Amino acid sequence: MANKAFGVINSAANYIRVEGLHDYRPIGAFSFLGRFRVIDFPISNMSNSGINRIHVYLNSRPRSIVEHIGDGRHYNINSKRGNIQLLFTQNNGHSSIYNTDINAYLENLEQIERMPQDYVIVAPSYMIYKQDYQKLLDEHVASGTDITLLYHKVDQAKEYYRACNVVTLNKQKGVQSLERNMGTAKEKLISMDTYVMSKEIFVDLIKKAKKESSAYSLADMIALACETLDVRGYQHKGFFAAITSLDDYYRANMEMLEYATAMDFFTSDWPFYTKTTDACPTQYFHGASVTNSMVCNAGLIEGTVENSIIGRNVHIGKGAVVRNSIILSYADIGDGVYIENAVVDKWVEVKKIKKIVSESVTPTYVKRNDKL
Amino acid sequence: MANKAFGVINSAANYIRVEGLHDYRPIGAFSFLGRFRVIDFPISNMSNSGINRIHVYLNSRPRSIVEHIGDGRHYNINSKRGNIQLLFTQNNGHSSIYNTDINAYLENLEQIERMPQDYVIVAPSYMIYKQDYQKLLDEHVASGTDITLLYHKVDQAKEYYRACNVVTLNKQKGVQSLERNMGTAKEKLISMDTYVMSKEIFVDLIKKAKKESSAYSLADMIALACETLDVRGYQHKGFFAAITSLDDYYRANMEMLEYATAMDFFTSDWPFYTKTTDACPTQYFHGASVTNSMVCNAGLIEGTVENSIIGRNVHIGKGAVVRNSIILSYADIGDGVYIENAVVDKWVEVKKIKKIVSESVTPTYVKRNDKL
Amino acid sequence: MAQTSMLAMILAGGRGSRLHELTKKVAKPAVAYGGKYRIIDFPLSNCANSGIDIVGVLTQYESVLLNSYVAAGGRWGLDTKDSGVFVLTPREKADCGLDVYRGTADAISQNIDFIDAYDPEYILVLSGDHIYKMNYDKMLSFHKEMGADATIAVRGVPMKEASRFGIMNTDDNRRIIEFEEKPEKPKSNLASMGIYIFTWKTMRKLLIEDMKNPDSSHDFGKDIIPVMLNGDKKLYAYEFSGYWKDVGTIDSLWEANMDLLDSDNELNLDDTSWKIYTEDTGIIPQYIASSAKIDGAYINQGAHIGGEVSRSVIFSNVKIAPGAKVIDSVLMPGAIVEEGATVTRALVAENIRIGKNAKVGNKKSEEILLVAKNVKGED
Amino acid sequence: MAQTSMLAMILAGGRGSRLHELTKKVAKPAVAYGGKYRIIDFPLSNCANSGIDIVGVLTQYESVLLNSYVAAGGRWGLDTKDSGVFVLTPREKADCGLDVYRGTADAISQNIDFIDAYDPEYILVLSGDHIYKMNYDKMLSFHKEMGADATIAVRGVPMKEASRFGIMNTDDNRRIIEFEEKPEKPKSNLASMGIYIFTWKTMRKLLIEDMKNPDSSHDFGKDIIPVMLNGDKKLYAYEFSGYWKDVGTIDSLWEANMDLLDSDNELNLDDTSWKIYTEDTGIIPQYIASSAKIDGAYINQGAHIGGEVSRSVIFSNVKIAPGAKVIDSVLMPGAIVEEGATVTRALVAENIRIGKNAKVGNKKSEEILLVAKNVKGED
Repeated sequence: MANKAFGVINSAANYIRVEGLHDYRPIGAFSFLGRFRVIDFPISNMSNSGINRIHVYLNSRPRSIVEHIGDGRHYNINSKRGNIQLLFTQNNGHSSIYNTDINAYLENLEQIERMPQDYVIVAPSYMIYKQDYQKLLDEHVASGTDITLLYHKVDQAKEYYRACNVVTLNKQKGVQSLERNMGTAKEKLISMDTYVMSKEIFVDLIKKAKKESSAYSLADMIALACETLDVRGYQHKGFFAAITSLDDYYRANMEMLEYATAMDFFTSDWPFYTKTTDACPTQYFHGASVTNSMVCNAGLIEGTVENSIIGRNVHIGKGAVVRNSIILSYADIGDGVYIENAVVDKWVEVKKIKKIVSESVTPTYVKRNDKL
Repeated sequence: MANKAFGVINSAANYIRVEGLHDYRPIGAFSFLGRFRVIDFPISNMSNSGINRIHVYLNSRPRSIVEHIGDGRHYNINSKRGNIQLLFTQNNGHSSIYNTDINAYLENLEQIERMPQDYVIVAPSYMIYKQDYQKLLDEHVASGTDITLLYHKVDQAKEYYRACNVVTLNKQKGVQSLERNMGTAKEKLISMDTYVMSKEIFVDLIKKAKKESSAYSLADMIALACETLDVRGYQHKGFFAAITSLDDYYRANMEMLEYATAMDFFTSDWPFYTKTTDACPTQYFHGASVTNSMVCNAGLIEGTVENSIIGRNVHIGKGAVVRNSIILSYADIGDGVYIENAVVDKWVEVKKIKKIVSESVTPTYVKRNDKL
Repeated sequence: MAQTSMLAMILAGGRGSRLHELTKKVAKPAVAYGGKYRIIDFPLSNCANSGIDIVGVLTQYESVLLNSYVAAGGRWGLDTKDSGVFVLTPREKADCGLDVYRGTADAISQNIDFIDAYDPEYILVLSGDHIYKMNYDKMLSFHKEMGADATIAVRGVPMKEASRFGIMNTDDNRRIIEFEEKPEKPKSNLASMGIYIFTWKTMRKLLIEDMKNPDSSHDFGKDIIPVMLNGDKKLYAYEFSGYWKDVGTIDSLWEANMDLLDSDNELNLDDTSWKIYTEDTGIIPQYIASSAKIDGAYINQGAHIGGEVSRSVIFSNVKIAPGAKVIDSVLMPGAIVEEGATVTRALVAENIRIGKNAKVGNKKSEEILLVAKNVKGED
Repeated sequence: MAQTSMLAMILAGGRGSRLHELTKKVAKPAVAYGGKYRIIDFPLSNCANSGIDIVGVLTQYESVLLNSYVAAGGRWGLDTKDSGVFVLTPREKADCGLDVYRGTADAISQNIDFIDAYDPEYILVLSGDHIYKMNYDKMLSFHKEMGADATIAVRGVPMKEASRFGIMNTDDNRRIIEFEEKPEKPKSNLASMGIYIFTWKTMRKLLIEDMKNPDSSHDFGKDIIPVMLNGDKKLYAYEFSGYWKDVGTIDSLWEANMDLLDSDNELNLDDTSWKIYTEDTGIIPQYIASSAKIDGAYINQGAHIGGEVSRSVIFSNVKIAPGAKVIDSVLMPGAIVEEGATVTRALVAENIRIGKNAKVGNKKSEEILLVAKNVKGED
């Protein structure tokens, strides 16, 4: 391993907003499959790639992520040799135009400049995918390019990925443009907001951004840099989800109910680490019926569950039916309740309302702590 | 141990401001004796008292404290059975009038209400003292009082403790008033901003404060409560420092150069825990002269050090003289430099300016990262 | 500073030969239980939850897995500044050679140097192979209150079964006046649970004397307790009434698993105020396929259910293929049941594969079948 | 996922009898060094810094302190999800009794089951009692590049001293063609450092064969390496040139400590890119009193200096009273030198007290004095 990089994990841009869930935590802290948090994926990718110095940028409501990451031992990062450093910004009004990644980097420039590694891998905390960053870095160095950008080819760019950027490439995989997805076509190359570059270029872009505009993001700077630097695309294949809307969130979870997709993504040679909770196994009572679902531990299942994701410590009462839904931890779905096409947040208790159904494509969202 | 409490460690009030040092970190993160951070003392007091569920409230610039506390294993808190929970506030403009402890509690009321313990011990992150909170709690319960408040009798209330509150007590140790120290007399009873009460009263005061004034602190609410509740004082004895000004900070460090004071405070039956850094021992070269000082590890001492505190990884050059000063980690004091009565912050390099002396009682402060 | 001044020593040296092949490669305390746990998680979690910081685990038999399992004390939060789980095996010493632990008391005696290093006031001696939840801190309070030299935890057993146990006869103040091992005519129904608190100063002396005694078998029950009773030591019985199970046989291990299927089972593993901690991996949740049918089960994360499951306990990484049936059984981690196979009244060991269409176990058999070797399939 | 597929085994079983009383209650690798460290911190920190996640520490002799010291793998950051330090002592097995490790190779052979559990491609075998900083990852790259079966770390020694060492004779490509133990007429000056990387698949076979060989002493140097050379295995020498010291005697241990007083000492313990991790307590900084006089010293936190110190290494909790003198000496943790006492050219063991006005050691003595018992004072 001749080429060494440190990692930077970034928050979602200020214009990205996921209805409901986002009111209570940043996207990185969203539950995935009831067990993981979205930020587990970029951190695990880095850990598995041998990157053991990682900066995680936090803006609004950092508590859940701070607790979840702790000292990073569960991500298999040697706490003496490496570390996961949590970096905060003062400027933490989520939707403020000044709440950009660049401003976060500027506030912590001393930390960045002190890193001994020559390269940096920047990855977002709001996307889920699997990628060997060491391979990406080796490729980056071998090609002699200035910036390598990870992209994914999608065919649903009209309905999904609406808050993402799209790239256009020339024949040599050179990036010609990087701009917001306007949903103009189904097929697009979605930027995965993941970049490899030298620390020098990274620091340079940050400092230049300050002069250009106080509201510029790193993506904006890279878009500009396409004119002067050698910026190339690197295609990612396999499962990819950008959690930039409730629809995208729902779809990402539901896609994993396809067993082949799940088995392809979760393999023993590339573990995804998470903070565990010592929850006991789940109890299925006589009369329960569960099909095509993922169920987390410490559940008490008395009713029917179909095509759903059930989080930790969830109770599904007698005669209750949960269909095509995501039920997050500690929710209590009372006897006889019918839920379809919904995302039910943590600590929700549904007892009195007997039916929660969304008729549209977008699922209904039930607020954290609500008693219905 | 029949009575169980959870701990709350709070940030300094918005009107407390320590010149210089405070620009870079909250008081809880200030270095004490070059080795500890101020927040180590309240956390260790809690850990030693058997309190293993601790809420630490952070407002501005939380990075250093978050890194320092990590998952709390070094504070001897069982991470499965207990935990140190870091709680943030959105409202983090340091000197905003809304930046009160009460508003921090309100933002995290869900976490507070979910604690299973019946009692709470509230302690400040900006004071240094030793106290067995279990004893305080037992006394509190035995006396049947509503709120117990820790106080310390001082005889320098004119020069020091200026941002603290003072209490007046009746013969039964009942608190009659709690108000800002106006420096009107030498002898005062200083409130140590440390309270024991039931969780119920705590939550009640928080909720009432919201109605009273958006800018009220817990101390304000307790001052009000003196009229309706049974609020009693409990006298603390031994070393006590309130780090509420650069003078207080300097004095607290210097007092520890009195060997008897240090030995009385640091005893093996009441360890103060801190995050350690695996720094190697300190090297004293031929020609060095060190007297009446505390020196941290990984130092390179070639010059003269008198009545001073020398932090980790500090270099004192040949012929340099450091007198009555506090030199924080990674500072480099060049050959022949003379420093007297100064607080030199981290990563400072003094090479070109040959003399730094403060003539007044208040020490000179040299800014972090400065090259002089 | 430790919350209690009590150090715990877990006796985990048993060969557990009545568990047959299950303990061939694994010490008994490392045997899997309850969909997720290993037996030793129970005493270790009890220690952690009781505020005990230092735990010695005494082992000598085939202990690689047990050793590396308990050495990671972080599983029970016992890896703070001043806490730890230490595996203590027989050691070669300056003045004597390497020798196995000759008895429960000898195991402690050989580690007096370890205990002394922590200078505890009390030591708690536990067995590594019982399933129960117990607050040892409460037992210690009782011990202190009584001013006891030794406190022995006991539980009431049906009088007619009492002759199968070590029985403690006490006076009205719970002071033990007599100890009878499997008495023909029991005078009380208070059976020893093999859980002791000793005042260390007293016990240290007794152990040193016992080591010198050539007639001793160096066992707490057989040698030390009788010596204490014959002397004027104060021994007290501490009564425990919660769920408790010795899982020394295949049948009792299976039963203890089945107990978890009761909706109001006494062990109450989902009580968050007294969690049992264990190795918890970042595996995916349990995946229940469209073809699955579950009628009463206790299933851990990472299991994949394609077939039918009735009244069974399923560990992580178990795969039950579509068309397979699992009835009244316990499937340990990594067990695989292929298409068309049926498993009935069986305990399937770790990583065992039941081949296509194989039939294993019998609904009517009295004993539970232990499946510790792969079973070939039939086409 | 591990960064390397290499597992390390540290041989820490040595009685270290040449260190006399220092190793009476402590295994040699746990002996204190350098003001702050224990010897085994060096191989363990090297492992952590080289990205090795799993380390077995093989020990059989008086290991309570060593055992509980290394079991807390967090000291070296080796307590993450997939890393750990495991103490491996001789074990009783289903098919054989309890036996000591009979040689360096036997120690590994008896733990094949442990190694297999991690399925590594390579194993690194280290000695627990050398002071050095080495990147084993680079050695592994060399091993892979050469396609070696075994790589042995060597260092150049003065040719005239070569006959005191195990010497590797190599061809131009660094392939080892001959190994001579203490040759009368050495052909090269490349001495083995007792640090080996083996391709595990190959070594596993050789160890199993060696176990069956009744004539073998089960030692890597004496048995395994010769067998490999006689076969057609590829052995390579990897040259190391940094600071390296075997601290097997009182004199060499003292010398290794004194080396740290050089301003440009090669070991460079303050290099933050390759830290040596150790137990680091929250003790107060070193306290230098008004009466102190320090002329060349290496002092750890928690020491209290009231007297004079010249050219000495001072560990934590050492107290040197006003009026006491410490010259050319090493004071291990907790050593106390009372008023008026003088310590010269001595190595004072842990927690030893040198009484008032006592004179210990001699400026002119050739050998370093080991002080392992309290020295009475004189009034």
